[in-house]
Amino acid sequence: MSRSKQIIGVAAFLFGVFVLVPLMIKLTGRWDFYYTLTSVALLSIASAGVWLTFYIGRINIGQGAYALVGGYVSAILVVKYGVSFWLTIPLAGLICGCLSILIGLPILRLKGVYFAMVTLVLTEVAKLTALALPITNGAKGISSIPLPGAISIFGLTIIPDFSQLASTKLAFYYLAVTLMVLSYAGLYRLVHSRIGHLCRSLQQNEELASSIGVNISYLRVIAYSVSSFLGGIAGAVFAAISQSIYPSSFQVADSINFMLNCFLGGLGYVFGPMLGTLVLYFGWDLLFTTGKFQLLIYSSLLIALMLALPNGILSLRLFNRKKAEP
Amino acid sequence: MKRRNLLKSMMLAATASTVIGFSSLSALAANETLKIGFVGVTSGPAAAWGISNVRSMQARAEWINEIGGVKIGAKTYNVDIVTFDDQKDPKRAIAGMEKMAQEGIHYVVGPNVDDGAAAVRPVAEQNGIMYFPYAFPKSLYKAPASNAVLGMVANYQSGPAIYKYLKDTKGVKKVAFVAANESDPLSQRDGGVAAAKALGLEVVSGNITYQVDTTDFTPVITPIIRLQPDLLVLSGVAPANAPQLIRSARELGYQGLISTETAQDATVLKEGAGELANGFISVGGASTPEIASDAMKEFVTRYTKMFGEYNDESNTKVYALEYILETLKANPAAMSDVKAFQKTMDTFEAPNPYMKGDAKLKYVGMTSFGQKRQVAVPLVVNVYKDGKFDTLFVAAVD
Amino acid sequence: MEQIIANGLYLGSQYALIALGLTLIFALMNVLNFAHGQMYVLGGFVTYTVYAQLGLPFIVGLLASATTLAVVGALIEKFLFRPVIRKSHREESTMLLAAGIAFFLDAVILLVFGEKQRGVPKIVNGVLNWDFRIIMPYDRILICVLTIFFIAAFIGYMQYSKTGRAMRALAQDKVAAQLMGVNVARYSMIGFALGAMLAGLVGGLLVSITGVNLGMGGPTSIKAFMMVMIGGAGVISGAIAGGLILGMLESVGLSVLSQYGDITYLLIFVSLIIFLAIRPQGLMGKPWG
Amino acid sequence: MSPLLQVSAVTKRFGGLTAVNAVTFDVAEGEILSVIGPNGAGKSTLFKLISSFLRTTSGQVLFKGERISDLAPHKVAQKGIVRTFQETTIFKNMTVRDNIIVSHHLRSNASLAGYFLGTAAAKSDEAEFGRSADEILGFLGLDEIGGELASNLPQGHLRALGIAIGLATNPSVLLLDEPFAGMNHDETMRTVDLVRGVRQRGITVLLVEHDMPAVMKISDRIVVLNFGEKIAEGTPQQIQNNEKVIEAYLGSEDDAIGI
Repeated sequence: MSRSKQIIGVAAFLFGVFVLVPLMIKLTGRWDFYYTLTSVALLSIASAGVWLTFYIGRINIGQGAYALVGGYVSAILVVKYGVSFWLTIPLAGLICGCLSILIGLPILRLKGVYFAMVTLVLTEVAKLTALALPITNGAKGISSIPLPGAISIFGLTIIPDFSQLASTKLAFYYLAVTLMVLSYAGLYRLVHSRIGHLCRSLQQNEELASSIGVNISYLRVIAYSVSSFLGGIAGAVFAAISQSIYPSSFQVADSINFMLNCFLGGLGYVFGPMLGTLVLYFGWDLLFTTGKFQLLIYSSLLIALMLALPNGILSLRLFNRKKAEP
Repeated sequence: MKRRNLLKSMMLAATASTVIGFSSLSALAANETLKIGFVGVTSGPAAAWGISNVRSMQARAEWINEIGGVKIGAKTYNVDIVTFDDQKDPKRAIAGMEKMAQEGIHYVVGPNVDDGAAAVRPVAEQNGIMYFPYAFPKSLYKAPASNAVLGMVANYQSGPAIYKYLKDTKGVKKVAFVAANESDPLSQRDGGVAAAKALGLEVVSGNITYQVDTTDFTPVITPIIRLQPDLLVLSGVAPANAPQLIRSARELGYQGLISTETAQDATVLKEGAGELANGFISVGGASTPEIASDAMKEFVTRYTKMFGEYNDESNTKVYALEYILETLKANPAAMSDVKAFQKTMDTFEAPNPYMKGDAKLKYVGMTSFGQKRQVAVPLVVNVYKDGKFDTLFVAAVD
Repeated sequence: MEQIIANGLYLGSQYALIALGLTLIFALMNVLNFAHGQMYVLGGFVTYTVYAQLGLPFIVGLLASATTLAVVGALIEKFLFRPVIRKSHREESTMLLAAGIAFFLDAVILLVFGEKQRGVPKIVNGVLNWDFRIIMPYDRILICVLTIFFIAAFIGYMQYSKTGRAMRALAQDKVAAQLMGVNVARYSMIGFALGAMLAGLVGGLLVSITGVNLGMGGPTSIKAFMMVMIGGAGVISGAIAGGLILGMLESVGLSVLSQYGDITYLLIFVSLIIFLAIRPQGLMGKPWG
Repeated sequence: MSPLLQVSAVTKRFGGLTAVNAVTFDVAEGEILSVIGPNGAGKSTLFKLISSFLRTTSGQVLFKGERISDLAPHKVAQKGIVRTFQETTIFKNMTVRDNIIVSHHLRSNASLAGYFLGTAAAKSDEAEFGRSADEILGFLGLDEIGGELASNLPQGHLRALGIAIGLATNPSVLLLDEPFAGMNHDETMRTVDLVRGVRQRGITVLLVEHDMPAVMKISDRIVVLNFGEKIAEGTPQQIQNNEKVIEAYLGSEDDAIGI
């Protein structure tokens, strides 16, 4: 793919999410899509993290834990310590990243289903910890979190105070989409740099990788902490949107969904988790008119999709030409 | 950029499907349609909670439509229930509320749990939606929160009433609590412990918990039984767990009383615990044979006919819809203006069709929340006996 | 103390039987069957329908559960897992399929059997009370005995029948088994059916004690995963050991830690993570990957 | 001058079984040394002990006088002792060229962050690795198939790719794990030339092998193991005439010395 084509693609995508989508929503009057797309953007950030752990050959069903921690970190900092929400986004990510180093060092030695199961248990541990700790306010959760405030530099307001906005929908949409674009740009860069190459060497054969001098445990921990960082920031923004966080805000079902997003989009494609999230989340939303048959139809479609495209939606020829294996 | 195309086509599809859905419904009747929303859980482990809501709303709506609709102001409306399954996920609940706003709905029943109810608050307040959650956190109903109306009796209201009754009539002195290790039950347990202490009861155990997926409650119950409480409170117990807990306690030889502040299902108790459940005290479905009016009886008949099986909880859950419609009748301006609705709430009073005598529908909650943000449903305390509930006493909130 | 051990044994035996089915499927096909819990629930509802609704004997209910699930399992393997495994690049992809099947079964169970908790009449009445040292209802004892019998029968089948031996060979080394002339497709299907059947059987057994409801599926799967991990994935003895250990852990943990209330399970989970970090292949498993 | 690599009384026990028992020998810089022995003699275990893929029970391996046993495998590789695997161990879903490029890891100057940001050091690294990979492809005669997916290669090429991966790390000592296994005569001869070529690049070669004729042809010195113990050491001539060796090989059923 030529460089100019790539640039056009990226520009078109940015134009699409930043201009076209809001325009379409204005034209069609489907205001509810803002939240749906905001969710998709945030969930796809967390899924991108899971995808990265897939990329080093680990099945991660524990992203919900980090999203929950991220949400709590942001909520606690904002509510109890009066820290600006904007600062809590990177802080939530960083704290999750550091936490994941501590947790990752021992558990990343596990492979296959063992790693998957430990991470699954991790989600449960996060929930139970949130229920037990005083700082998280236990079962009562943290609610009535104030909306993000304004940011201004030299008196110039860059980001307005959210509580002054008539509707926060658009603001949160832009926030989520911006974070998504940044995350995926970072992920794309990572995967297409030599680091991605090294990650793939881990995915394919850890023994061989270590024989050529790759510090596999270091690289694994790095990848895992980047993954958890992404989970943390997604959680932080969700806490701000719902202005509340509970131990059950992210649960095992979320962790599993993050993983499914990656499978559905395609494990071999950087943008797989984004597409996977869009289809899975939007799919459920669109089916809401089918009432009590919603879950039946949803799961049947999921199975059918899996039968037709077991390697993810992006493995379709149509997409393949554009995004060959990175 | 395939993704954008996909997005576009999906949006188109979505718009199309809603348009189709809308037109097919409005084609049915000459009346205008009044849409009332439901956002709650109708699939997965907690499906029972939301399904009893949805079914009572649907049964009532069909009944209303059958007799020609509901007259609000100058117009007559058919009631259409729009449901959204949030899968007990607060993030989805927000999406559901957004959907309701999109459909132009201003009155929504649900969500069923604390985290969902808290999460939808910003959306509801921004979009002018009054919602009727079945969640107990007081912050939802106290100012500055304005748009939530508690759809039932909270445990911190029923608990003290039950404990006081048992203290006075059965001489209960020592109480033990057991709760599932989840937000809602734990909060309810904490409320219960506080209420029991306030009444001067001795709380012998207040921190034993279990996982909701427990299949054997014997180890959970054993340490509590050793403390020999007079009353064992199953805080916020799910209908699925109640019979097993009762069975374990009784089989271990526990002789004291067992109670809960949540509604239970007689059939479930009968199937799960049989005669061991006799004497189990729970908060009932806002109706008893003594107080049920003919309307309530007809509602039960229609519900049973429509869905094959009745759920006692639906006695309570039919009220939210009734309150919405009656308040709208009282002030037609509230159809699209929740501020008007809120104003009407302070003075609203209408006859309660589901109770014999001259009971009233009115909003309550001043004591608990400092503003009227709760529907007044009769607080019926039941005791289970051989497959059905007998009324222990009936009380009112506020 | 006796009570704690008796409880642990009762819990452990039922857990072990659940874990056996899961581990069998894993060993044969490297599939982590997310739908195992849903199969268990389906088994429970079938027994409920046959025994409580139709009024037939309990044992007929059990048989019905076992056959229904065996058929469901075989169909799922043949028409869903097999084509996906054949076509996908990474074998983990089956997780999405398994999760989809779990959702699907959830939806079907909700539509067919409803959302309510269901229970059946007690199969035996009365409670064994040994001097207040062990209190155990007779129906639990019966179920425990039945469970242990089924475990023994399963082990016997795997050890001594031709099919069982073929499946063990397949689990040990797929390529070698293939070379020895084991029909992989056929035995994968039998194995999946057998695993599903075990899930259905436990569901049927336990409906007489705990009842059944639609929500039990997911958590049961997760518990079964934990047992399998403790014992070692894909190893029959490991599944039994894992089940018994988790049963004991719950029984002992809940008794010893009861005064700490909310953190009992937190401790169980954290110690599980630490245990696996130290012993990645579980108690009896072979290192994976 | 002290030897490059010293294996000193290295012992490995698995439970009650002693797989390698107090084996001692030296490897001089620039030589080709082979470790041979009948099946189950402990060759593979010794190989893993030297590359530190297994921990020793006792004894140690020294590289330039420095202890390397029990270090993490990647640390041993960093010091310049790099092992190859038998044919199936490659990065299957990468192209042949990418396999080699990624194996230049030890030659990196830039940090991970540098690679992410695309610093000058990272760019020059990547350019350098590309050049070097092409050179290695040429050296092994793999130019034609640089773009092939590694999983599609035939066996013979896989073996060469394994060596290429080893070469990319720029090792002082290359440990080859049965490089001639399963090859016919022609292929073996080609590989013998290849290994000599590796030595000519200034790399010391230690190989573990079954195939006697090839070993006799290629080795400067040979170490013979039997039942985990060293039974002989010397030049190919000395080994060929060593009675213990002949006995050991005659005693085992499937291997015969010579042709």
